Amino acid sequence: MQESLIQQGLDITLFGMGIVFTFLLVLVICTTIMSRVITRFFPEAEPIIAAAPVSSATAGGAGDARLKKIIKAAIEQHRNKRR
Amino acid sequence: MQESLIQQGLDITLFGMGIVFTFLLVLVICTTIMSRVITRFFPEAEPIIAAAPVSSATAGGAGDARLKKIIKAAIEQHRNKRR
Amino acid sequence: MQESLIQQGLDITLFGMGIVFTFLLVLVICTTIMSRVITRFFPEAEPIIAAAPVSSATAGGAGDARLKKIIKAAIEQHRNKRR
Amino acid sequence: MENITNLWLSSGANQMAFGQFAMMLVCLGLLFLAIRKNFEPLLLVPIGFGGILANIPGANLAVPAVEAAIYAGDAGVLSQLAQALGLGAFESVDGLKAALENAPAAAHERAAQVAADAGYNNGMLYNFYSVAIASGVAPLVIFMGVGAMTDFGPLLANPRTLFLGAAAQFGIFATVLGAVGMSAMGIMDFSIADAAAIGIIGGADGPTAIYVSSLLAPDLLGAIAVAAYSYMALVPLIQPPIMRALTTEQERRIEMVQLRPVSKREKIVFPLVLLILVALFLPDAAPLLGMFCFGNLMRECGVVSRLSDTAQNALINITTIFLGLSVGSKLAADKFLDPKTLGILALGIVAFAIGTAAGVLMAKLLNALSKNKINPLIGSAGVSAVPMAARVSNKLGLEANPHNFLLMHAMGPNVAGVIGSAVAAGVMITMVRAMTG
Amino acid sequence: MENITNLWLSSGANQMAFGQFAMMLVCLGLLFLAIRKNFEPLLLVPIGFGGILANIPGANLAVPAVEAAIYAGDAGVLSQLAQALGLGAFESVDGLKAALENAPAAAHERAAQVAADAGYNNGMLYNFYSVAIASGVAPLVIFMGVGAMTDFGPLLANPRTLFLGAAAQFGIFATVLGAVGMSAMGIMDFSIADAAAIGIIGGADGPTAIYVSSLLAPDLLGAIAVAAYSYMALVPLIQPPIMRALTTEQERRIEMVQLRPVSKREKIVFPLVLLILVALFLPDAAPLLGMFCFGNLMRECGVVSRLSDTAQNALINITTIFLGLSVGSKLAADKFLDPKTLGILALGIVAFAIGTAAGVLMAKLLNALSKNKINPLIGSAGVSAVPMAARVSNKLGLEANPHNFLLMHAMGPNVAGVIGSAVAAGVMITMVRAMTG
Amino acid sequence: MENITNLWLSSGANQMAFGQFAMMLVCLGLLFLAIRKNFEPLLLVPIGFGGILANIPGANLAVPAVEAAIYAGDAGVLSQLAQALGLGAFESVDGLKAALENAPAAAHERAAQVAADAGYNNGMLYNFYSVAIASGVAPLVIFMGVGAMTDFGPLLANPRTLFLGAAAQFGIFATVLGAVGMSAMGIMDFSIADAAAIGIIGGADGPTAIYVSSLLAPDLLGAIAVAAYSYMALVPLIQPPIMRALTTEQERRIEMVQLRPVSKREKIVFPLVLLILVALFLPDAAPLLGMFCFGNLMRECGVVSRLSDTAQNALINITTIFLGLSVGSKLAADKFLDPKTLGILALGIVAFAIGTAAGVLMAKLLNALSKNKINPLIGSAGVSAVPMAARVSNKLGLEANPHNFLLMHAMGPNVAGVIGSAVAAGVMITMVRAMTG
Ligand code: NA
Ligand code: NA
Ligand code: NA
Repeated sequence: MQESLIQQGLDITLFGMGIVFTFLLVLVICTTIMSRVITRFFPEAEPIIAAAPVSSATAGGAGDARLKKIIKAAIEQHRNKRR
Repeated sequence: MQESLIQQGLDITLFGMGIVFTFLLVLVICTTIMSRVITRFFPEAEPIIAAAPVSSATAGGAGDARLKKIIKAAIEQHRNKRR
Repeated sequence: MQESLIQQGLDITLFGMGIVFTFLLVLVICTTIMSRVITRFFPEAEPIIAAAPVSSATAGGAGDARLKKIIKAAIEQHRNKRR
Repeated sequence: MENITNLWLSSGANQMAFGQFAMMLVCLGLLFLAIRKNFEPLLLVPIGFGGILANIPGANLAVPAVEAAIYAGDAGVLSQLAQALGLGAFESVDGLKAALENAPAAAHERAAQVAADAGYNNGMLYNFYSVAIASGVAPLVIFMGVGAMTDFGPLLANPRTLFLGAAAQFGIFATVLGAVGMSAMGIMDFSIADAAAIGIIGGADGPTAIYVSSLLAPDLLGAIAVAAYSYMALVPLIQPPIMRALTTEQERRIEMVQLRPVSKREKIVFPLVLLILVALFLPDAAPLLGMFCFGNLMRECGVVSRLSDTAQNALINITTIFLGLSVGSKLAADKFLDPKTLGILALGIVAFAIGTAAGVLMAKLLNALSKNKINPLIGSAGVSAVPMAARVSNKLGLEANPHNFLLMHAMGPNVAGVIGSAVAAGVMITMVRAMTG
Repeated sequence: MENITNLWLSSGANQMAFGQFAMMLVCLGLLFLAIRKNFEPLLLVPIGFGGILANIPGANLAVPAVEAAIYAGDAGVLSQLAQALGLGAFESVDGLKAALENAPAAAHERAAQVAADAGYNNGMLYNFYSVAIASGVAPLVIFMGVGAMTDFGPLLANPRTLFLGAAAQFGIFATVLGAVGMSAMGIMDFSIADAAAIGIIGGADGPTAIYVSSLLAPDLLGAIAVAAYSYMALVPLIQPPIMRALTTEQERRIEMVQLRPVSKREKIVFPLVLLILVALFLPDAAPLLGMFCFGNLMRECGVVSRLSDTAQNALINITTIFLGLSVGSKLAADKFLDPKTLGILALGIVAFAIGTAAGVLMAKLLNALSKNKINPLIGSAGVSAVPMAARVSNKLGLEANPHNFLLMHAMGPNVAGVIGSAVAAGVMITMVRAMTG
Repeated sequence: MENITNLWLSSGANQMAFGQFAMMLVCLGLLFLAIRKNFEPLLLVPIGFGGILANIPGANLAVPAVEAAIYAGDAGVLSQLAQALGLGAFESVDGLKAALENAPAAAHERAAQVAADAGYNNGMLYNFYSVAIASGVAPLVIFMGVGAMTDFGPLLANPRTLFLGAAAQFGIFATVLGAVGMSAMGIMDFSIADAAAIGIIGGADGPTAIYVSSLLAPDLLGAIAVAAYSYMALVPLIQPPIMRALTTEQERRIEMVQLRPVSKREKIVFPLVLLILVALFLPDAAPLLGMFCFGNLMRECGVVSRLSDTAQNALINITTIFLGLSVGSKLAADKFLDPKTLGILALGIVAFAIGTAAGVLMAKLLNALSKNKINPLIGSAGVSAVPMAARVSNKLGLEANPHNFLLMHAMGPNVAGVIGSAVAAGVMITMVRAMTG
């Protein structure tokens, strides 16, 4: 029984690693083919850059920044007129 | 049996359409009465116009607009004082 | 039986109120000890004031206020320079 | 022709019994109070609507498949059901329903299989009730959400206010006495389990009331929940006269010292302290107070804010919708239109009044024993009814003294009342089970 | 060595039957339509994906434990199952499956116990289907969410448009006739329950179609749901030729008077009026229309906006995910690849066409009877398919007259169509049960 | 008097066994690590809290009604239970519990009916466990949410990194060998199913570990989940020494070329390609990888963003709360305080270490075979533990070369590791079932 338990463990290890590698190898191949086919035959109009989505927090900051810019511009414009 | 299946289909169709129409007719009548009763006896203080709810996006735009107005007013006021 | 029902009601009332009071008394004692231990032995770096969380509505108002302050400051500054 | 007859026989107008019609009016009244008068609308809108659905004649939305089969009245099915439930033969619908109520689990299942084979399904609201309330999960999840919304800061700043929350629970037990008294006098026919479930209305805490009555007196759940939520909405009317009667103008003017700041660590450790005390002394209160403490720990620990947010929003809202509809399923006429309901409504308001009075008097007692005076108006907040009762204390305080802001001080007894009634619930569940065994 | 053999035997490639392969292609096609062509993606993405999962050979994701045990084919288990299902001995897999289908509830449970003891579990999608659809809850919850998203304002401003919603339901009943006709001619083999479930495709309303077919014809549910959602997406292609053929240029140019403002109170009371009429006359439509009215009341009453928000967002989204996957479980090859599916697809498009025509013709009839002219283009919106059909009406109106904005006018018949098909669903459920009961 | 005795007998303090007290301390320790040290708090806060609840003496929150009835020890009920479970008469509590564990499904149900008739209910946490974990749904829904949060862009830009994710799974299988070795040496008593479930800790992926152990070794689930999440939190401590030991300064300085942009279409098609390969070759991995791919397709397809948002927020948060509490229910003293737990904890850390080493060595092997050099530090990210392991790679890279930003490069093997361990899970489930079935 103990013998057999170790045998079972070895079986799982060998076949398991084998299948994990084989499966991921097949996945690498299929993914590569898929990418090439899409890039060559179904390209998108404009290439999309994997940009990080702008979080709302950043957007809030942007709002502040825009606000400051508007005020700055208003004051600048005003000064220019005064000159 | 086939005869009876068609008979069943006809039954469903006739009674079904009949009940759909009758039910919606009753609904039209009740709705109309309900609207009249509410409009006459329980009018709301100010008439509510079925406006589309202002989405937060619009609200953001409104904020911007208000901001611009405030700045404009500030600059206007300032100019007036300068004169 | 009716006798016994009233007896049961009295039992629940007496033991119930007793346990509620006892339990909350123990809780008062444990809480007080806990607070003292934490305040003395594990104080936080900066004392935290139990401020009500600023709701987003308030935050919006704060934003407006800040905006007005910025504009005011800009105008003030501008006036000062003019003098 | 037969089809029209069938449809007419199955249509509601034909089957509408007077009781169901009356209950529809009651439920419309609840909706009116909820929508127009703002009576705890988050619960009373779903409850009222569920109540209307439960009373639609012929729709059988609030009954299990077996009862639907009984009402349908097919002779073959009825005799199979009678056999499944261990009766010799079918004699009467009422006999069958009584047998169903008393049947052991195995017979119940046989009957359910007969109904399933005959093509009957459980009603929609019955399913909601089974999943949300009979399993106990919905009140517990709501309690978790309430925990995640509760700030124990004011309580920790002034732990003495826990005694106010304890005293106000006297409303619960006085009501238990009232209920058994009514039974003893022969006015009503409440068992000890019924009395305990009715008493919990005095806890002024919806989920606790629903949890206790689902365990001890499911048949009364509808009336108990309606009474609990309605009286919670009526707190601004019920409490002030009692508070004024029991306090002097002088007492109402007492200004309280500002609360000390409470550190984040105290707030994190408190739910754990409470949980451990519950584990040591009150295992039967563990589901309620455990979930409450869990919600509060999620709130305060600061590292699981996305879980805390969900517990306070999506999860509690979803649960509230189904809890409300499920409670509504217990407003079916045959359960609700019972003299017991009147007794429950009468006892419930007494419970609120006594709880309020006990809280105020306890505050006066604490003042007599200590130099550090508290305004007795905050005693009434011990009934819970968060945050309504605390607002009432604040309002009366401002009337007596325009500089007297009692809101934060009243939040201490207010949340203490939640703990207090959960403790009382645990005690009563234990004791009633031991008594009825 | 044995292990490799085991794995290979259990691997999909070895077991992939042609039907499953074909269904995977069909499901990939559905995903393509949903993602690329924007065909009702909220439903067709989960349905298509669920369909692929359901057709993975050897994974048994869409079958109960008992069927998994049957497919596994262990001799001992098979003979136990045969005994549990009341067969003398195991003879064939098909015989066992037939016995399972017709077994009473008690035998079903015995068989499930045998499978559990032998270590088999229900498939993931089968569990989703049981909880979401077989119980009826998912379509009802979605209907509640749809109610919470529906504005009855345009309908209340012009209640006559309810007739357009009624007329368009003729598509449903014409399809029922078509289905029984096909059976009578021997082309298909639809029962009256099948015919009713197929007819409901003409209601152009996904949750209603799923609810009805889960009750009347669960085996056809996959095809019916796919047909309903696909044709709803195709409304902009199906409707315009019919609408142009049945109207003159003159009629299409009719400008309609602006809708009167509708007060908040009318909007609050309307779902209650509708509910009470349902309670009085159509108890079998109560689950669907009850939940719809409940959602709408939550929306309009203004005091439970947090519940209404959740019903329109988190809750409906969660339910849609599981509903979609569950419908996908009915796209398993052995159920879907059946001549009936072709019949359903053919009848479904006829249903849409007839419903559209009936709506337009009813609008012309109303014009003939009244001075207050309506543009017949809004009649087609009566099939529901909210809001796509209303947009089609608007688009054709603008083509004929660039100042002719029909969108709000078409929203009236559009939501009336939702009510109309729920009413039709209730009628058909009642009548079919009486016929087959 | 009797009442006080009852309450005291039922109170926790009286019944608190040493094991339960010890487990409460362990759970408080978990909470401390989660809250103070930020150890995977989203899971460890609910797990730790659930563990405390599960160990409340007398509350029976984590046991089914039958066990509660056994602990209550009423003589009549015990003898009925013994009969229901096929024992001649009641002899001992342990005998009854053993009979319960081995009873077939039908006897289980009879016992449950006896308990129900005697008034016992399932514990709250037991119900959560049944619904969330025993059914398999919670880990799958979380995996769907993880899929909806995963960006396969870096993996698609450099598919070779899949090999790193494959190599790191060696940690899983080495641990299986370690576990059977321990059993062979007589140190522990792990079955092959136990060994497989323990091995999956090396996958460094919480939902996968919970899913596999719920199927193969439910009794060990508590220890396995705690080990998996704790070691995931310890990744920044466990991995760096191994990574430094196996790489030269030179290797750690390797800068990698910027990743090519990946088109939206590739990202949409990838989950479908993965799904189809799973369908063809690994049906037993279909539930896990299917839900993962479904989540990812919802994310990338761009037409169901409301479903994707819900899957990433409300739905995954709700599921996490109940999954955590359910896992906590397996921290009951009688299950957790077992020498096996120590073995699991020891084997788990070895699994992480070996997986890390295997990933790094595979990266060096790839470098030996190809001109296009990769920095071997990203190999360690193949264990998954997303995104912690990728951050560790980045940090060590920056230490060696301040211009060396490895984060995006390490995300490739990191998500590959998720796929790899799901594949390993599928293989092990298939093989263990074949061996024990
Ligand atoms: Na209370
Ligand atoms: Na319709
Ligand atoms: Na992994």
